[in-house]
Amino acid sequence: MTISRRSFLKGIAATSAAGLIGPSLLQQAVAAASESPGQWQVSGSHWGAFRARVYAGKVQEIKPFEADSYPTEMLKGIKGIIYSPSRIRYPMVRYDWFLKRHQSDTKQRGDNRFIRVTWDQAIDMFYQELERVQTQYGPWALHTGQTGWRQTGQVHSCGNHMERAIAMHGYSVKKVGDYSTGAGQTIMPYVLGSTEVYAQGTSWPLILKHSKTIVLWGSDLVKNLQVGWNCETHEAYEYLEQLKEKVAKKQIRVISVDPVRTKTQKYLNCEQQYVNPQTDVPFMLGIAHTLYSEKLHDENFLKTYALGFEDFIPYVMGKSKDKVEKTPEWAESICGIAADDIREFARLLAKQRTQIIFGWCVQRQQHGEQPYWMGAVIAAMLGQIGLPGGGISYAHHYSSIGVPSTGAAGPGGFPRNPDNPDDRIHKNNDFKGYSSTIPVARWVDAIIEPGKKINANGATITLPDLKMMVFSGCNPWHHHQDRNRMKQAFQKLETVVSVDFTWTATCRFADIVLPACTQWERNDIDLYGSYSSRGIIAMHKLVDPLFQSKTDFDIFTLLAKRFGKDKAYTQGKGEMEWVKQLYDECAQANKGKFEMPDFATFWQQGWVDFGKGENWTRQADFREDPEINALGTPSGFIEIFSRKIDRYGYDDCQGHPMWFEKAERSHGGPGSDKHPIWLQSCHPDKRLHSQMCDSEAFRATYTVQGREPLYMNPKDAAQRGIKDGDLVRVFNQRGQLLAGAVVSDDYAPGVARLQEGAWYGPESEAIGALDTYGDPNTLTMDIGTSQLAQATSANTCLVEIEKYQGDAPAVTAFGGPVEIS
Amino acid sequence: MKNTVRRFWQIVSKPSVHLSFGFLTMGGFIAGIIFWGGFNTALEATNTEEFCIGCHEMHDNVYVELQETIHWQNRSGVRATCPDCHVPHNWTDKIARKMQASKEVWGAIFGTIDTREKFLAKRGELAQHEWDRLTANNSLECKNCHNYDSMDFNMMSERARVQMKMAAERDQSCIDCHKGIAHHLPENMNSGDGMLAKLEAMATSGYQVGQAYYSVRQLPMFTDSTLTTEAGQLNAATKVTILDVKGDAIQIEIDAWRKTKGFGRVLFEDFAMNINDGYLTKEVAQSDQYMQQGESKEDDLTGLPWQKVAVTLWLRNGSLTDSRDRLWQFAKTTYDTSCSVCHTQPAEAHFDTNTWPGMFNGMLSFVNLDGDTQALVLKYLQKHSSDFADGAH
Amino acid sequence: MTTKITEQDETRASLYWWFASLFSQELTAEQLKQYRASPLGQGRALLNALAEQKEFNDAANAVITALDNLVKLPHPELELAADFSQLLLTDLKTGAPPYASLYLDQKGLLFQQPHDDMQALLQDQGLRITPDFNEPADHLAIQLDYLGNLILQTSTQDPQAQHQFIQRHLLNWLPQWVTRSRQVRRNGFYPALAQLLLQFIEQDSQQPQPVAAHI
Amino acid sequence: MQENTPTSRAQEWKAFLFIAVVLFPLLSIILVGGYGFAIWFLQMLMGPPGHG
Repeated sequence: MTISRRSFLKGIAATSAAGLIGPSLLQQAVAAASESPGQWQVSGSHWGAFRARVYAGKVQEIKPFEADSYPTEMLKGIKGIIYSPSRIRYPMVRYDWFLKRHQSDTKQRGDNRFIRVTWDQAIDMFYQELERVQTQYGPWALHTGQTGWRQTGQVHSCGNHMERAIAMHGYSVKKVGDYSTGAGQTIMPYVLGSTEVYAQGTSWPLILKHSKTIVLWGSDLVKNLQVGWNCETHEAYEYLEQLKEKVAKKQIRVISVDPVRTKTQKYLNCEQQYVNPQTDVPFMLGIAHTLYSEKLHDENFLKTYALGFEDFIPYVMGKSKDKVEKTPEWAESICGIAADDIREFARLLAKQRTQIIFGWCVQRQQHGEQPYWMGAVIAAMLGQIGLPGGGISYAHHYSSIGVPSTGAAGPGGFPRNPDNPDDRIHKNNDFKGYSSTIPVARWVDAIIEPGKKINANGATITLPDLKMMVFSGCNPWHHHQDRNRMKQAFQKLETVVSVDFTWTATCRFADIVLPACTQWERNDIDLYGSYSSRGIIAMHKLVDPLFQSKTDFDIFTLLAKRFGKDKAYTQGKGEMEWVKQLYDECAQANKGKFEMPDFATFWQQGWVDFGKGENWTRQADFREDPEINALGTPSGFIEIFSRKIDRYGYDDCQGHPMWFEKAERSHGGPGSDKHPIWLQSCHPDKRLHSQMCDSEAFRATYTVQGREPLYMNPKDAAQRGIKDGDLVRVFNQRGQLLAGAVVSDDYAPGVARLQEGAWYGPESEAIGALDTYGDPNTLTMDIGTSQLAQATSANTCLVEIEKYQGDAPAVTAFGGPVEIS
Repeated sequence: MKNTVRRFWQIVSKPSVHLSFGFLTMGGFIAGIIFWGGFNTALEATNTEEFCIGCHEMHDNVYVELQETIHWQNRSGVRATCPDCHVPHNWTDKIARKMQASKEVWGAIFGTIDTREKFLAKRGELAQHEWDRLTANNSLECKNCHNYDSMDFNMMSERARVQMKMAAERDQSCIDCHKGIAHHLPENMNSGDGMLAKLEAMATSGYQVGQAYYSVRQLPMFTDSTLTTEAGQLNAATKVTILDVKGDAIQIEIDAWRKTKGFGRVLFEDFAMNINDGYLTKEVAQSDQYMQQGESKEDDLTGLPWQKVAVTLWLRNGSLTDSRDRLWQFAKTTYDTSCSVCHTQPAEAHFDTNTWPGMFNGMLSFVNLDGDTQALVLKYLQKHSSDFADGAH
Repeated sequence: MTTKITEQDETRASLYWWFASLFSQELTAEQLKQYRASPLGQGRALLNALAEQKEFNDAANAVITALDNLVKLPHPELELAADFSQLLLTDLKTGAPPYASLYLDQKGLLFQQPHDDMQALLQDQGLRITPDFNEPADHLAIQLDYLGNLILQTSTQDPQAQHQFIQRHLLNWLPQWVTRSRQVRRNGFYPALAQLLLQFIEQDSQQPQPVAAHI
Repeated sequence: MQENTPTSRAQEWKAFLFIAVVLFPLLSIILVGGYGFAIWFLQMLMGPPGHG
């Protein structure tokens, strides 16, 4: 067919109207060579490696990678990410901001009025705003530190790109900590001398061989091991399968301490020890009381490897200030476990080799430091720390931790920092008395109360007066707490920039929105197997960037070019040169240990396998020689009592682990008269945080009437006239949302679950608006865990639930199926 | 023979009878000129590349390697020949170097390095001689052509500019950083740009007794100069004072503190600061022979007793530097690049000295650092922590 | 082979292209002037002409009303651009993206079967989408642009081909899209235009003698 | 003894040539070489030449 553009409407008017018709959208094509039915190319993701069949410029099929024996079904959602109707297709600028720039009406944020602009315009505006903020205010007004789970790939790691480009322009406020493990990573260095939450754990084969009892303390291995920080291998499932057999044969006793029957418990078919939500510490104090009174604790171990037991035990025995003896009977009244059961449990722990495995949920609550610290105290009293299959771990559910590691070096990354830290366009490094680094979850506080001084980890933080924020691959409108408070805060920001591939709520509440492409529209390289360091995987570009999207590398090169630093930014190297360089450096680091083929061979073959790793026992070196292999604590020993924390003088985190009442607690605790149900917002089973929530067809496999499922107990449901599958309104004094009820015995009375990462879809931009999809952080509390960590307290949250009456508003969170009311 | 010599002496010890005064003076003068011309010509002949590569040892090894480098071929067509770099231009030093060449003649005759294997085995030692020489004369031969004052820093890449400016300020010796620029590095250093090689490259040589130096990496310590009985390990970037140099061994003193709980084997830089200086074997730690014990006090923050000690032990000669700043610079770069792969790395002064070990340990899982570099980076972080920074936070 | 192209067909093709242009790119301030009543712009003249047809009277007048409301605002072209973005460039939550796949495919994803079908059609005809307009082949504007060309190509010879295309590729999803676009908040011009397009296509495909003959 | 034997012209010539062509050049070389060696040995004790 030939393309024509004839003159217009000769029949109706004498005037020529050619100006009304734009240029043709079609053109003659060179006859394309007939393609083969497509090739199976290797790529990776947080959900695991896969092969994709690409044909006619489109990803047609996805199948798990042949070396992954336990692939997650979430791979089915990959295509839904690439071809999501929620993709950001063009650079966009919020309408009122386009008109008035930083003086725009910020109450309109979230009203979805945007103007399409060209890349040049968008980058110009981005750059001009950075200039303005640096000159008009200074580095204290710009916050760039917030980061999230980037798409995988070491070259295109989005946070690195954003931070490097902006650092080459000037300084900005940074963060410390993260939303997942804020309390844990702050307290554990005082106690066991490492963050623990991101440390390798004892290898599964050793646990399987030596442990007689395994306690899963709020840890849902089967659910959480599906995803990894790097490309996942799912090797841990092989060991979980063996564990299941051993449980069946009664060779290992596994007890899940949890108010909920977890996926892991059901998979292993193991026991559950129910505990009232947020009352793990009283339970553990009851255990400590039993161990001490029945002389089941290991005095030798405590004397050789720990400090401060003698300062702690009076608290347990009622000899300290509060004069309350922490007997099992005392614990029973709070944690809901019969005193005799507590004693029985304590004796069981002391009887044989016991491995205690903590999840992260118990530290994502108010005073989240305490259960972690108390867990370490129990482990020290049992005296098995450093023995294979004994002691305590805080991360066996994360990124293949516990899978024997090969010890091979993985590929590095695109540099996050400028090569020359002093060479910036704006050299002003004066934060005007504000802190240049803030605890990660306290930025909303900073916006609302700039200049306020808060305590954090022994220091005093002066919250900076933030005016501009830049997000890249980061969705705080999912991971931060208390949406309505966030709305209030965002009205005070002058400019918000968000770089993403999909219309997250963060993008909707931003002023400049830049479309990045997905990780499958670019070439990259990644470590395969996260902590197990199983191999290196080539991430082949499957299709070209869709619409006007660009790689993070290209976006920030464009920005750097605005201030003449693009060459310095890229070091004069392109995408593939970076991929190759990371590979070559990795090969060099592994030389003599692991032979790696040359880059071309690797790229063609798609991966390099380092084989199975070696077994390893956590803290075994410390146990063997506590002097030379001292822990990283101030004393080098396990600190049951921390003089250092004691000196800080905080009332909510003192010298040793203690029980503190929560701001809100179910089962008779504060606030339970008004909102009786505890809402847990744990990591989702079928997403990675908020990633993949936009994958339409896959989401439909778990939603209820198109909403996020709310899991609740049958009795609670019956009381409220709620049936399985009903639409429910979940609410408290902070907000309200719609969700679809799933009624199940797995949830104890007074316990409900909404998985975090559900996309926020408010009815309108107004404060208090009903969330139409079911984002639990519409309801959660935005307070720090304590003055020590100032971390997230998402799991301290009470709600009430009612059957939703009347016409339900359409889900507004995504470009979901059209719902016509 | 005896007679001939005596006769000769009789003749030369008396005034000349037949030869005129003018003739003798003139004759001696001319002979002198001819001799001196000849001498210099011969000297110059040994100072050419043809002469150097006359031996197959040089021709087949180092000469071939040179040809891969910028000192052989480049844009501007200026090249360096063997003597440009390896023979001092100063006359005295040149003559001394020529005499040293007697060793090379010996080697040529007896085939010390007449095969590639022998050469490679010996390369480390040979290279060390040149590095020592260049370290001592501050890379004079390099600087005959490359002058800090004539460098246009603006034409350098950003990375080079930073390093070069710093080097220029201190008139740093070129060889400190540019080992292996014209020939291959010795095999053990050729874990390429391996971290260990980079650390070793920072070591200076020619240690002065009574001076303080810093270890570039973790080093084994011994009880005496025979270096046979191990006494423990010195940590990276640890300050030591040299007491004696005996050939391959140097005697050092470490001023440190230790906790007296347990055997007191671990040495720390300062009281109540867990900045590791190294550790001792149980025997050494328990013996008075190697250490002088000083004051004792209790650390209030942990309740542990500490004791000041001065430990005297032996090290193998090498791997010390006089500039800890150079180590810190390397550690900082490593920290900024390696530790930012996963997330923004906390500022050095974000934590205090005793918090850093715990934080650092938790970050190591995805970082490709060997033990030496880990130890160095940790020490760097501790020494730049909030305890040492002004107005941290 | 040259086909004699009737004046009607040329008009029809041009009208489809006109719609394609309006749904592929925002109007510039200059272009928007063409739609003002005074001085009478070409676009306005066209809309007036369409409004005189009884089949399009309501729809065309709705477009005209929307325009009249719009020009009263301080930044009409920006308001229009924001309308355009909201309706066509964001997602199904806020707007009504003009892709057949979203309305026809069960999975609710982009680049599904309707895209593949259009792509195959273009390929058969030796065509491709211009690189400046990096959109999937089932984008409304691409379908309309193609239809305009199809009309000129087949003209009177094979009206069946045009009819088929309209039925198989456009009318199977346009009604849904138009309904969806009407639900979008704070938007007047484009939903009205979508309605006008739908009515035009419906008329065009019903009548053996194409409607444009009357214009 | 030949102590007082007068020297012949030929003998003086021979002696002169020996000194000028053989002996003194040789001595010079030994001297310079010795100096070189001396410096070298000194360097072995005091370290390689520094920079002024």
